[in-house]
Amino acid sequence: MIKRALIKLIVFLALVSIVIPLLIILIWSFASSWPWPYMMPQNFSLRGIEEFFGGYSGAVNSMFTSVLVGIGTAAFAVLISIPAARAIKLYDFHGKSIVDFLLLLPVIVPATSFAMGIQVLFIRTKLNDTIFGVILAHTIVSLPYTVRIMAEVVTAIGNKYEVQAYVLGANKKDTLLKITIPLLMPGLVSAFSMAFIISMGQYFLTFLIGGGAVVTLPIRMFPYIQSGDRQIASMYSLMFILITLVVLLISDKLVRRYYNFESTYFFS
Amino acid sequence: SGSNKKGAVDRTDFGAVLAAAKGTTVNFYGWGGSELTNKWIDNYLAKYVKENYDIKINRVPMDIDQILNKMIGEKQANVKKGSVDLVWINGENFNTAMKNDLLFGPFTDYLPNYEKYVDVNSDEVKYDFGYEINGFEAPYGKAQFVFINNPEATPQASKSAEELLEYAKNYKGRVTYPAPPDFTGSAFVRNIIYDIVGYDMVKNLSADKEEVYNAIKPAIDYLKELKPYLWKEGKTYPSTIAQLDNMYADGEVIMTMSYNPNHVAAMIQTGQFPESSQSFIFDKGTIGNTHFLAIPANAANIDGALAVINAVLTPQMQASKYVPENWGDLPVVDMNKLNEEEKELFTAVKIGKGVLPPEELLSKRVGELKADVVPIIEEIWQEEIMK
Amino acid sequence: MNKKSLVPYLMLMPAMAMLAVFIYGLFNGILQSFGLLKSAGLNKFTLEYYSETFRNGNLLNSIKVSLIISAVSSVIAVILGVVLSYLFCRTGFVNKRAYNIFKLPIVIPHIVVATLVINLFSQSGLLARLCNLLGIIGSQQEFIPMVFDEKFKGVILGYVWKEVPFIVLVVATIMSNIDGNLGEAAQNLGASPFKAFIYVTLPLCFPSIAMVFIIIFTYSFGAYELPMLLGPTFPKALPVQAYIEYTHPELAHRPYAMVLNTIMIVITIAFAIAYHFLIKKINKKVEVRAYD
Amino acid sequence: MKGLILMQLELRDVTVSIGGNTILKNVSLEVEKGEIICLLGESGCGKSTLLKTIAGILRQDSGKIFIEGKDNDGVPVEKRGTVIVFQDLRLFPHMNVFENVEFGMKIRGVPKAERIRTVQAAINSVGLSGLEKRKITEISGGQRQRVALARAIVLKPKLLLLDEPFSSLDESLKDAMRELVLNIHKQTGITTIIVTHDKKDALIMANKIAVMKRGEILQYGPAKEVYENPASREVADYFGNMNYFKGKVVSNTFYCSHFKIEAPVEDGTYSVMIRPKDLEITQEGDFEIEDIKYLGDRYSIQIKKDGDCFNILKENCDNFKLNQKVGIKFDPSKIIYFKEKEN
Amino acid sequence: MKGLILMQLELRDVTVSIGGNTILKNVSLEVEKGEIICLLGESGCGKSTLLKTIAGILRQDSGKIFIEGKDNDGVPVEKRGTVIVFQDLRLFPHMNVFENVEFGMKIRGVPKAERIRTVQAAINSVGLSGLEKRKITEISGGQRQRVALARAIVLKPKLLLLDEPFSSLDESLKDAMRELVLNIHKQTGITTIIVTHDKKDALIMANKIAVMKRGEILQYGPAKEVYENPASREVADYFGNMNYFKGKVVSNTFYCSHFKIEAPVEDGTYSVMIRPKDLEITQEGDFEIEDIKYLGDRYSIQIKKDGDCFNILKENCDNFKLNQKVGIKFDPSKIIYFKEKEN
Ligand SMILES: Nc1ncnc2c1ncn2[C@@H]1O[C@H](COP(=O)(O)OP(=O)(O)OP(=O)(O)O)[C@@H](O)[C@H]1O
Ligand SMILES: Nc1ncnc2c1ncn2[C@@H]1O[C@H](COP(=O)(O)OP(=O)(O)OP(=O)(O)O)[C@@H](O)[C@H]1O
Ligand SMILES: [Mg+2]
Ligand SMILES: [Mg+2]
Repeated sequence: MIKRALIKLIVFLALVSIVIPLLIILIWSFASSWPWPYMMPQNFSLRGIEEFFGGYSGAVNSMFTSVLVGIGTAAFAVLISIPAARAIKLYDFHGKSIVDFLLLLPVIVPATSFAMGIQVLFIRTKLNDTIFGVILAHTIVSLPYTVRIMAEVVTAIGNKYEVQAYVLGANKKDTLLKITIPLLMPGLVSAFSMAFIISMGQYFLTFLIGGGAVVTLPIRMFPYIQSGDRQIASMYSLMFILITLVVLLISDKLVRRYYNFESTYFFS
Repeated sequence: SGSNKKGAVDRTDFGAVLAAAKGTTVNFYGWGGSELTNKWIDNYLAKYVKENYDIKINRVPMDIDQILNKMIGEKQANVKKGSVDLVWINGENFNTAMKNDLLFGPFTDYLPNYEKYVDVNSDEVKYDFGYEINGFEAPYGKAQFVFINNPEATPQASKSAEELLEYAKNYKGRVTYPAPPDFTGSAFVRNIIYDIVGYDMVKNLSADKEEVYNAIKPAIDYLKELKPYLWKEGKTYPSTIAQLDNMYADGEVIMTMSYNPNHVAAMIQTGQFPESSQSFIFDKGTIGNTHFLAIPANAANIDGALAVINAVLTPQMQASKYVPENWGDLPVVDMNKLNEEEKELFTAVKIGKGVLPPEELLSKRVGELKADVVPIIEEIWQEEIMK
Repeated sequence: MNKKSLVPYLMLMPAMAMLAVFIYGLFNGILQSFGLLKSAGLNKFTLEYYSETFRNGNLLNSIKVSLIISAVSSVIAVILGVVLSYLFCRTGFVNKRAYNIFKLPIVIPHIVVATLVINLFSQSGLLARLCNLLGIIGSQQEFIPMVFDEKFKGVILGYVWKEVPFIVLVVATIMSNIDGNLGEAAQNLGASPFKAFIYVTLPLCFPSIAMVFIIIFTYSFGAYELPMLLGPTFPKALPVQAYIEYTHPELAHRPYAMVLNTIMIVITIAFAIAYHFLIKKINKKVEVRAYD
Repeated sequence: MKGLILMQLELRDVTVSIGGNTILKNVSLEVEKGEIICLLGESGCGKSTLLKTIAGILRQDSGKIFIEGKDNDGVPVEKRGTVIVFQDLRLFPHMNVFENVEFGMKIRGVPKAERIRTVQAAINSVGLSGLEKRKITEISGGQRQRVALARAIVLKPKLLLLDEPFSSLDESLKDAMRELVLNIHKQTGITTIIVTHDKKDALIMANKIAVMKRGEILQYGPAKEVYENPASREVADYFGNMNYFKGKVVSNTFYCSHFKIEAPVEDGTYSVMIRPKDLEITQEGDFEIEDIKYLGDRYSIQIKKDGDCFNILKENCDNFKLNQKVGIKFDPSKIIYFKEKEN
Repeated sequence: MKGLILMQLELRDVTVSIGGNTILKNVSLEVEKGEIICLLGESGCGKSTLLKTIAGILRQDSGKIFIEGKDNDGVPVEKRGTVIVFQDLRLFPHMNVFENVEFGMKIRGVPKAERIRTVQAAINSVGLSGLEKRKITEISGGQRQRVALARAIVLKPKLLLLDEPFSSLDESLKDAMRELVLNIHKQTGITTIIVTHDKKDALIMANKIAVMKRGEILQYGPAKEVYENPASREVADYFGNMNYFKGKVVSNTFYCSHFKIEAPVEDGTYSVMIRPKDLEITQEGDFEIEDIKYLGDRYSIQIKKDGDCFNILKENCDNFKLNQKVGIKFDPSKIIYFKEKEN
């Protein structure tokens, strides 16, 4: 009994240690001064709201840019990952283990190292300063995650349902649309969510590749965090978290309307 | 961005420039860490150029070293139409940009307002951290280093480095400064050097480490003496001025500093600093500088950029920039060149809470060092003080 | 399954194209570290930049600091993550709604994490205030410095906060499958729940745990945000140093940044290769899927 | 009697529910030391649940479980001395054959020398010597089954619980495994409960059979008794397709549309059950042969009259042909009366 | 003959290898229209591989496959007109019962009205009406089996291939499913190949049986013939434990240690096979009863002499007891001679 209580306590503490910092962000978003040694802010203001929604700062535009880039990245990464994951899990070929290893690289090697080397190539190919270029770069760093998630789902369902569809007379296209995609859906949503989260959070890569033409939320937020304007930085963080969650929830709900499945990686 | 055909515009005719600039967007890159500054650009400058020239400003918040980096990257890749049209710059960074042929110019002669409102012969307009400008930059605003504390909490306002040392001893562990190369921290160190060894002893130093070291040795000794009384016994320093500001706001330290004399007003207004915060400067004066606007050599919309700079130099813009609630940046226009009506714009501005009057500031204003000496001082600080 | 079929290669094409860009970036950076940077007027192969970087005593210090940060934070995060995963599975917490709260940190970018850490753990942070309120400390100075300190406590805390949920997300799912099934079998053979965990569940989760470990380890080794925003003035973590060198306005200075980058690339890839071989060995033992 | 024999296992009114559904309802069961018990019942009736409850993996809502006379309430899984061999085996994929079998002893801290001896003996006894070092993925289904069995028996449990141990095996492998379990039982005398849905398993191996349906034990008794004297139609049906004749008994005579016969039961409505092998056909009558199926060593014949179908098992049927008219005949002592509710 | 009857399916020397291993070796097989063929053989002998090759899921290395006389080389899976029902069913988890059954017709673009009619009829015929809207996870194993069957038959394939369709079912459900398949076959006449390892399935349902071992067909012929006249011990053994007496035939007399008997075969070393049900025991003799097992409707008796064990199946064994001395008796016409290699 004591043990159970102890376990409960630990779980509770874990939750608290997640929630408290987030709560502080929420409070700071509306606090104008919160000096030592007070446990609560002494003054509140709507400066954060004004900055974000006042219309002049471009924050709302940035939010849309971020979401656009995030969704683009996620869609792109997922599309690339499906065949890649299937190739790795359902086929036997020479160099499989090398491919497996290479696909892990973008998460292993610091994104900054890669970004610094890639910048000139992107400028030369005119991909720099374009949304597409940013999406491309984000896709590269998301791939290890999306491929791995898709690989897990592919392993779980194998290709037996597809063979079944062929047996029942379905051609490649029908099988892909009516069997493969629906069955991969939970994994697709998970991979999509993961890529979206990764894209949303990119600062350095966006900044190098997007220059100033693609001003995402982190690009707008970073100077405030650096300059230590806690209220505005917190408001940006808050909105960042909210918009990320909203997009994830909407995409999940949308997909669930058409395909029913039990659970995904990010939502349970 | 720009739709103008390069070379087709006769820039000596500002009307042609404006015509070419009409309907375009100017990508204005610069530091974006201050809500006030950003707001002024977004709400005043952008509005002004939209209404008067039909130009849109796209403000891109980015640190200057990153902007230069981007420009260098573009140059590396031989990009003809770059993404930066207008850049907020000064000092060492200007020097770097010039050395790498990154800037367009000379262009100040194209601007009607430059000749009309600016004292083109003053050192502060001809030189930027000791470098000749030669028309590659137009002044944007002026800044001056100030200290900030709260006289209600700690009455003493140090009038010199010596007094500052006493002050630190009295409030052990509650005074510090940002570690160079933070811009403000670096300026603090230079101020100490000026105060200890005198501006004249250092203003003509060349970029030779040995020479610099010998010249500033007494100041280094002073900083070493100060160190044990600082926050965390000087084992570590805030890495940015922002961090120091927040520590001051939270009461963790009792003194902060700024390269913007109006900073304190803004912080009081947003409620971050205590109401009774007050700026102060040394009797021997503090460093002042001018910040500038420049146009990259590969800018896609040079005409638009010229138009925006011209707008910045109008008394209306300079005055609205001077209003503490808007930004509080010191104007670069020459009061003597203004008519009464225009002068009235400035005199009507009420200086903010805790800000020193402009007369006091301007009377105790010392010039900047040569830009290439600054990194050497920072290096010496790293080696002597930090380790 | 024909080994010679072209089909898998075609399916991998898009991903490989992406990887090619990635690898191009790496090589480009590495070339620059050897002084091959045409636009800066450098086109002679030289080891100059390396020798100079190594001569400057700071490098080894930076590498050490970075390794310590990533090793300590990753080990703590993995231990905490695995323990929490276990507890979450045991209590059925993974299936509760509140579990979703635990996934939130995954969404939060590192730069925001930095502000969280300052808000909570700096000497004027909430924790210090709480200690003050409770009379544990009398002034801010008495609070153990956790942010901007030479031990990188704040940086480590930040990483742990962000990484533990990631580990839990990956491990708990796998663990609850194994624990419910084989764990039951082990208990039934006389193992206490703890022993069942140690002998059965843990070894079977090991590949996934190793996987997340290598991801977070290399990530925290190479990321500059947290050490830059929360680290001390000196010593500087390797990626921070690289970042500073990179943003040096002189183009001719670029190779120095690339030397540091190359060092980071070499170290992380070395870890990845070690991991790859280790995991291959383990995978041979644990073919959970093939068996199911 | 009850109090005198020490029961190895006793369940008293055990009720178990999972997720709000009551899966087992007031199950009582007594097992003597050394017995083999078979649990029969259709899929989903709660057989596995019962085993898991005995092993302590699930907890009963009410009722008591005694093992060797000791109340096992609150005793955790690992301390009960019961071992389940799960239907899906649950061999540890990260251990080889030897390590799997060794696992339980290692956990118990048995000294290495003794461990190796016992494990090797067990592996030999299930006929797997030579495969000790094989990974689980490298052995066949039947071999895995035997590893699971060996893993359990080395622990000399007080109770061995086997959950459908032969369900996924070939007929011949099944025979061999049955022999193996019986042999091991002969050697060790471990009290064993086997879940199965094959009546052959039950009849060959069990001392007693318990037939379950919807979470309840319908009948529990010696194997032959349960098979030959099923307490209800439900129990009888579990052992295969039976023939039922519905009719009435009036003063010791059973009347139905096909025959009448002396009946040693009280008056009422009855179904009379005759097993296919106990029903014989004669050359004359008004039943028609609907179908003859060759089963290899027997024939299954289906006859029909007035819409009623009956099955007959015969060793040979040289004298009968499809659509032939036949009569029926049976030994009255082989029939079973089930009383029906009057309508 | 061969040329005259149109074969529904003809395999000629089909060889298949997977991952370098030859799984099927020169398999030839002819199936007439409307026949039911059962493929028997131990686990891993290549039964599933054969079905997959016929369906085009695997490609043969050499040999030809003709369906309705047409060479199917290069014809993709979906155009062969063959449908497999896999052992693991592979019902689409994201579709309900109706949608699963409908899938193939929808793909073929059958008009909606006709589709609904056909699908509903199929669902009714497998006894699932009312469950159309259920998700696959919401129906029982036996019901799933029937959905899979319905899904296949609505397509009226030229060849229906069933891979161990009843292996995981209860005995009673198995009987019901067998009936169902036979009924459907009666209605549709679809040529059907069934993989199974239950001889009962084969004998009840098949027109012809093919017994496979290690990728080869050992014997192919009418069900009863294969069962009663196995071509080799291997085939015979597949149908259960047989009794073998090893001995010699010298001038039409078979001598072995237990008996001698007139033999209609040439001289040589032989194993004589007698089925357990054909071996009878008598009250006198020098065999000893080792074991008696009650199988419900029969008894299995094991007798022993000089270390040789034999099995006997008897309807009842009231007159025999354990350890009793007995003799044996059999009908010489029921025995089968297998020639052994001389040593
Ligand atoms: N975790 C669970 N949650 C809810 N219901 C369950 C759970 N596990 C089992 N059940 C239900 O309990 C009943 C009994 O399950 P159990 O596994 O004991 O059946 P069984 O007799 O072993 O059947 P089978 O022969 O198919 O193995 C079933 O109706 C099943 O649906
Ligand atoms: N993908 C594969 N790679 C290598 N070998 C395989 C593969 N699939 C099957 N085999 C081998 O081919 C042989 C025949 O397999 P198949 O599935 O046809 O057997 P089966 O007769 O259907 O057996 P079962 O009754 O167990 O289903 C087996 O020995 C098996 O190990
Ligand atoms: Mg069960
Ligand atoms: Mg098979």
